[in-house]
Amino acid sequence: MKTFKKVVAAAMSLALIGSCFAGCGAKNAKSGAAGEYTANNTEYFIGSTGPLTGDAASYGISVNNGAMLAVEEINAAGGLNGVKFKFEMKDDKATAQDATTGYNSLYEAGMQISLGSVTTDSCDSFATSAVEDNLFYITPSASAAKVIDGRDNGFRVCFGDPDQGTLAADYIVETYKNAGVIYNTSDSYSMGVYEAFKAEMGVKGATFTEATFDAENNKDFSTQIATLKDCDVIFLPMYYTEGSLICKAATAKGCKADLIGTDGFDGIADLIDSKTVSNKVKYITPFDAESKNETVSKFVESYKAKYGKTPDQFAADGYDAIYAIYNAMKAAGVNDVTIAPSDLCETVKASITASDFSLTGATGTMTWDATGACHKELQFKDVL
Amino acid sequence: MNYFKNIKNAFKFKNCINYIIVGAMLIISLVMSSMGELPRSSADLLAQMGYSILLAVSLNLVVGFLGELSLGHAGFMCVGAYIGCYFANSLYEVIDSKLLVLIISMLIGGSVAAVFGLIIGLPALRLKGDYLAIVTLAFGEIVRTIFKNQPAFGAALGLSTKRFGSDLYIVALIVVLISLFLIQNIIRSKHGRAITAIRDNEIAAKAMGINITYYKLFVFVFAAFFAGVAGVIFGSKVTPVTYSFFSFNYSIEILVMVVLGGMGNITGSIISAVFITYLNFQLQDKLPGELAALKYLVYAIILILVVIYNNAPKLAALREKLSISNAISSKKKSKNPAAQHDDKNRWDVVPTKIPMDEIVSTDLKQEKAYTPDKPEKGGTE
Amino acid sequence: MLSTLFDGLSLGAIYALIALGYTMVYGIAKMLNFAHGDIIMVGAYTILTTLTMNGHPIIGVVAAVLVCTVAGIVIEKVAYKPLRGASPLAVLITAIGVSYFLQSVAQLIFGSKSQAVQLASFGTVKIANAEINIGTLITLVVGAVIMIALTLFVKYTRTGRAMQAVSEDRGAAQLMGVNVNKIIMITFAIGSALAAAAGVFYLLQIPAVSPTLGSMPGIKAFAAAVIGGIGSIPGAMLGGVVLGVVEKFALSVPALAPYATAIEFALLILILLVRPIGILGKKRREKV
Amino acid sequence: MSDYVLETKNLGISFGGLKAVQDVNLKIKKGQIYGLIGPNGAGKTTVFNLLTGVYKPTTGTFFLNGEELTGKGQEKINHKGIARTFQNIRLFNNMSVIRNVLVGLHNQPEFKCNPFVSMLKLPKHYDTEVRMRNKAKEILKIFDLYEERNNLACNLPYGKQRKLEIARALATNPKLLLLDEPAAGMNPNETAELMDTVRYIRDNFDVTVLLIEHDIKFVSGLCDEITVLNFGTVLCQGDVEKALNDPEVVKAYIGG
Repeated sequence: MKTFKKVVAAAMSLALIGSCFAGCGAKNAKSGAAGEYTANNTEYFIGSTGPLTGDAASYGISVNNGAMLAVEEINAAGGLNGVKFKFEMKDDKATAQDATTGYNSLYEAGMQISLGSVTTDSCDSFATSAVEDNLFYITPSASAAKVIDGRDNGFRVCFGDPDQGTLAADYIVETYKNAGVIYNTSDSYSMGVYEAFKAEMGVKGATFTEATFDAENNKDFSTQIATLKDCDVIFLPMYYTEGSLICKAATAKGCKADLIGTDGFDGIADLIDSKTVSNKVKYITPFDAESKNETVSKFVESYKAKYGKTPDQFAADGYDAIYAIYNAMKAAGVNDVTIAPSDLCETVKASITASDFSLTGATGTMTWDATGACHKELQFKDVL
Repeated sequence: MNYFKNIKNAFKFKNCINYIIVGAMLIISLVMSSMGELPRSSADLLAQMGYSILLAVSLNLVVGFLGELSLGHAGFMCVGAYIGCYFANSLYEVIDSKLLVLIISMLIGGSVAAVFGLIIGLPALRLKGDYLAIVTLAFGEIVRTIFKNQPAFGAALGLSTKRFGSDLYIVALIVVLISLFLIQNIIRSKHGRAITAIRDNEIAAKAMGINITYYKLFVFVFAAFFAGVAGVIFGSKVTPVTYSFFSFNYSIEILVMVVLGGMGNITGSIISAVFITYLNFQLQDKLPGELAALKYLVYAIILILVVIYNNAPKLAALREKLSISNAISSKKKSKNPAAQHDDKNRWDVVPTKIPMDEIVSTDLKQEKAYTPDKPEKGGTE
Repeated sequence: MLSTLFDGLSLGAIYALIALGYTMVYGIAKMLNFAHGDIIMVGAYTILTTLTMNGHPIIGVVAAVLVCTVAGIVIEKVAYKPLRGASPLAVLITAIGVSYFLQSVAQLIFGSKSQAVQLASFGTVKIANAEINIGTLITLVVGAVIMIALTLFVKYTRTGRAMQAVSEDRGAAQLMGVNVNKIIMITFAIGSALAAAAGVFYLLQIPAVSPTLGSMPGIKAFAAAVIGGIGSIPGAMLGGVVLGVVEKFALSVPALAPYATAIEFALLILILLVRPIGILGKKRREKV
Repeated sequence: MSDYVLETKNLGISFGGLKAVQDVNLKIKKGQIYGLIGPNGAGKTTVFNLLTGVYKPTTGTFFLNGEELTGKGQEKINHKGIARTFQNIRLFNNMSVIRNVLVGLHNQPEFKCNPFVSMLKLPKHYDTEVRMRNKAKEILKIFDLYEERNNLACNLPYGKQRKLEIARALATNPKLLLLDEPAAGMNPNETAELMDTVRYIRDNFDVTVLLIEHDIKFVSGLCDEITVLNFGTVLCQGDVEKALNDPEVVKAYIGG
């Protein structure tokens, strides 16, 4: 009877293993070896991974919405020489592990070009695979330096962490006397901006006070505010969830400092208002939903119509990334729907870095250089 | 000559079912790969299954066989992944062979994790049950916190590692086979008996002269080693290695594998590790948005129902009625030990006091009859 | 310094309130209710729901206490009662299951995103050079009152004494006519109500709620209960305050701040190794 | 070499001021079956716990074959040659009968086998396992448990569980065997059988037996000498008949 049980167990497990292969095998039974996956494409396939669930889900969802909107607009206008685009984002929960899995699934499904991933760790992982396959990626929002460093096929739409840190340091040194910074030691984005901020403050010969937190374990910011209570400005390189708590803690502690956030800060307006926070709050962003600019207002209008809410910067980044790809492909005159990822990569790379290529999108006018970094204007936007 | 007889014994079907399962996975995938029909995602999934099996089986050693709950298994994996891959990064500069680097780094990662196992095993000598569980949980968190603040390991950015490539699954599954060989041999030896004796009744085991200290440390170190190896495999597949992956949630996911497969049942652990990894893969896109929480809801329900079903004193009769083995072997009932419940002479449950203090006197006694792997019968038994 | 101390005390009061629930359930039902922290989250979401329905914060607090009490009783009945008499390992695993259950249900209903909850806002007072938030002071005072009330309840009421009896020796208590099931149910009810109270104070300090809100404070509060000596009400208070103050002081030193959580857990391990029964725990002898 | 297998000198322990056992002086000769009796709560099991290292004595010392074992750990004391059974049976319930005995054999020098040898399944591993099993079967046959060897221990009838516990203790090859109420819960037939078994193992295993028992018939039929404990102190010691008729002992038992 023991033996019988084991036979049952063996049969079960073999069935399970079998199903695993069946599941994956069926999809590309026709296609055979890698590289030929794109052969059946009838649309240009843009892939991406991002957090659609979990703590960071709002970023992934925004990028997805923005990108979908752009693809719909392009397709409605007839696509590229009559060929439409398809965009798909796989959920990666902002983890490296799931980004790889998502990449593989997309690649097997015929992805030709991509938006990389939404968050830094995932995008690093996505990019590692993309380099192996020489697949072009332009990430809307993964801002850490290492995401595109040393990777020819990597580009981005957002600002890099160092740019923001430097800019903030310059601005703070000019405007304020006594600066402070709070950053999140458990987050690569926060750390990246902080490092650049610190370096620039050093260059300027300015001093500042600092405090840290660990968003995983710590949501009470009274101690950090107490450390910085004499500052007249506190720089907050972080996402808005923690940012909103710090703003509230500052008010509760009677701290009068101005609070300056980074481009992860939009969305904070939902969480704070003048009743709960008496400090002045502003953040750095290339995107202003209230802008009178024609491109921006058109984007904001159609986004509102489609999703019923005001787009945030991530949505705008996603939107622009799709247009960057579209315009670059258009400029290069791509005209083969079954073009292999590697060939497409070389073509797009050449056209996007061309000196005459620029894109005026929802986040301003952008140009790219060979490192993959994006050049555009930043602005400070007031929340409160 | 006994040796050859016993070797023959070891090849009996029921003694090598676990090798058959893993071996079949390996062979099928190799055949498919040689025909060019193995998609990259499947190869990736297989490697993932490989380290999941390692984790589940090694945690089963601690939970199922030693009877102590460890909630920090992901912590050992974290140590292995960070340390092993850190060394691998430097080794790649010296050694050309990717395989050799992987093997060396697995040994390094495993060994360092084993050292941590020794450190966490020390409290295990004084603590039991819930207290030990909390200490292991604390350990997992401490390890993560330390790694995420070390610039040498990339701090919050994570440690960038070099991927082994799509052949990783072959190495992973072979490592699983080797590990299963080592683990099962220990379980089926006198040492395994001593370990299960500690689980069943620590006081009696002590009185029988079993060196509790030695065996508890042994199990923690042994299990930590394999978790560390699993970490290196993970790090050779995923880059960057970030602290956030090795959270408490992941420890729980491993625990779900063990509980679902049956505590003290290695075959069960293998099957449920494969099943849950596959489920995770399939559910990645099937549950959009907040629906992803459904997965954890299912895990939670599995944990609750399986444990209640297997342990509730009131369900003992039901368990016996529904037991697969009973239903199948009704003919052999006379040989079934469970049938002896009817024995008139059986002393009814002695009303025992509930232990006063869980620290010093809890027996982590299982209500349900265990089905540990039977040792091979030594020839003439 | 003083400001850090007050912050620590106020955080410690929250830990202590959660730890009280842990310690009562552990002392009486002999189980580690891992889902205790998630009861806080249930309470916090109840308050959020009341506030979004334009209810008065006080109604929210009352509703939170009621919902948590009921949740505690239901959890006990459904998940833990069938396992009475089973191994602690099985009960602990079930409790982890319940914890996950609550978190994922909350996520399905409310989403994983953190949401702002503004219960009330207070000004600050100046005490010897330090700006102290009035909310902090309220937390400290009310926390202390609840703890004293609980101590009196356990010492001087009939139910409280029955609890002590069940904690000492469940079998003997049953023989003496104590309805053990009822006492354990009451314990869960009280423990959960305390968790709701802790949830209210948590929201006063950290005005945001998410499905995983309770897990880390829950684990830390258990650590507090263990440090103080599990089963002991003054121990839970002491442990909570010690842990809160340690956390805040660690955070105020830049070099230690990133390791604050690790330091707390290391303290737990250290105390368990040096004195496994906790600071105020009573020693008990092994039965053979 | 001392004359006595076990010798205790003023052995005592107090729990927080309460003297649970004090001034126990036992002298047990090789090959004796020695009884330890007394009313409930007299401290008999506590003496066993002292002798097996569960408690550390607060006063006094004890020697096994002249070697002092006071304060040693449980495992160590077992290695030195004292094995015991428990008043409330403590078998490895989820292990088969034979495996219970195999655990008892675990530490015998002739069955030494390094974990790494077992891990790699070297010939020595098989050799050890086979020899251990043969030895275990021998022991099981003596206790008439051979037929049940593959049943789970918890499924044995009560009498057999008692026997199995003795078998398991014997497997550790003790010089002194401590039996804590071995006949409790047995019917007269089983008790008689158990008396034969105890004598058999004394004669064939070169072991001295110290036992706690309430059944006076069992004690007087089996023991060579006894010690009567009351309230943790020795009431009377020596020849069985004489001790049982001692007025103090009668008073302690009947109450007064």
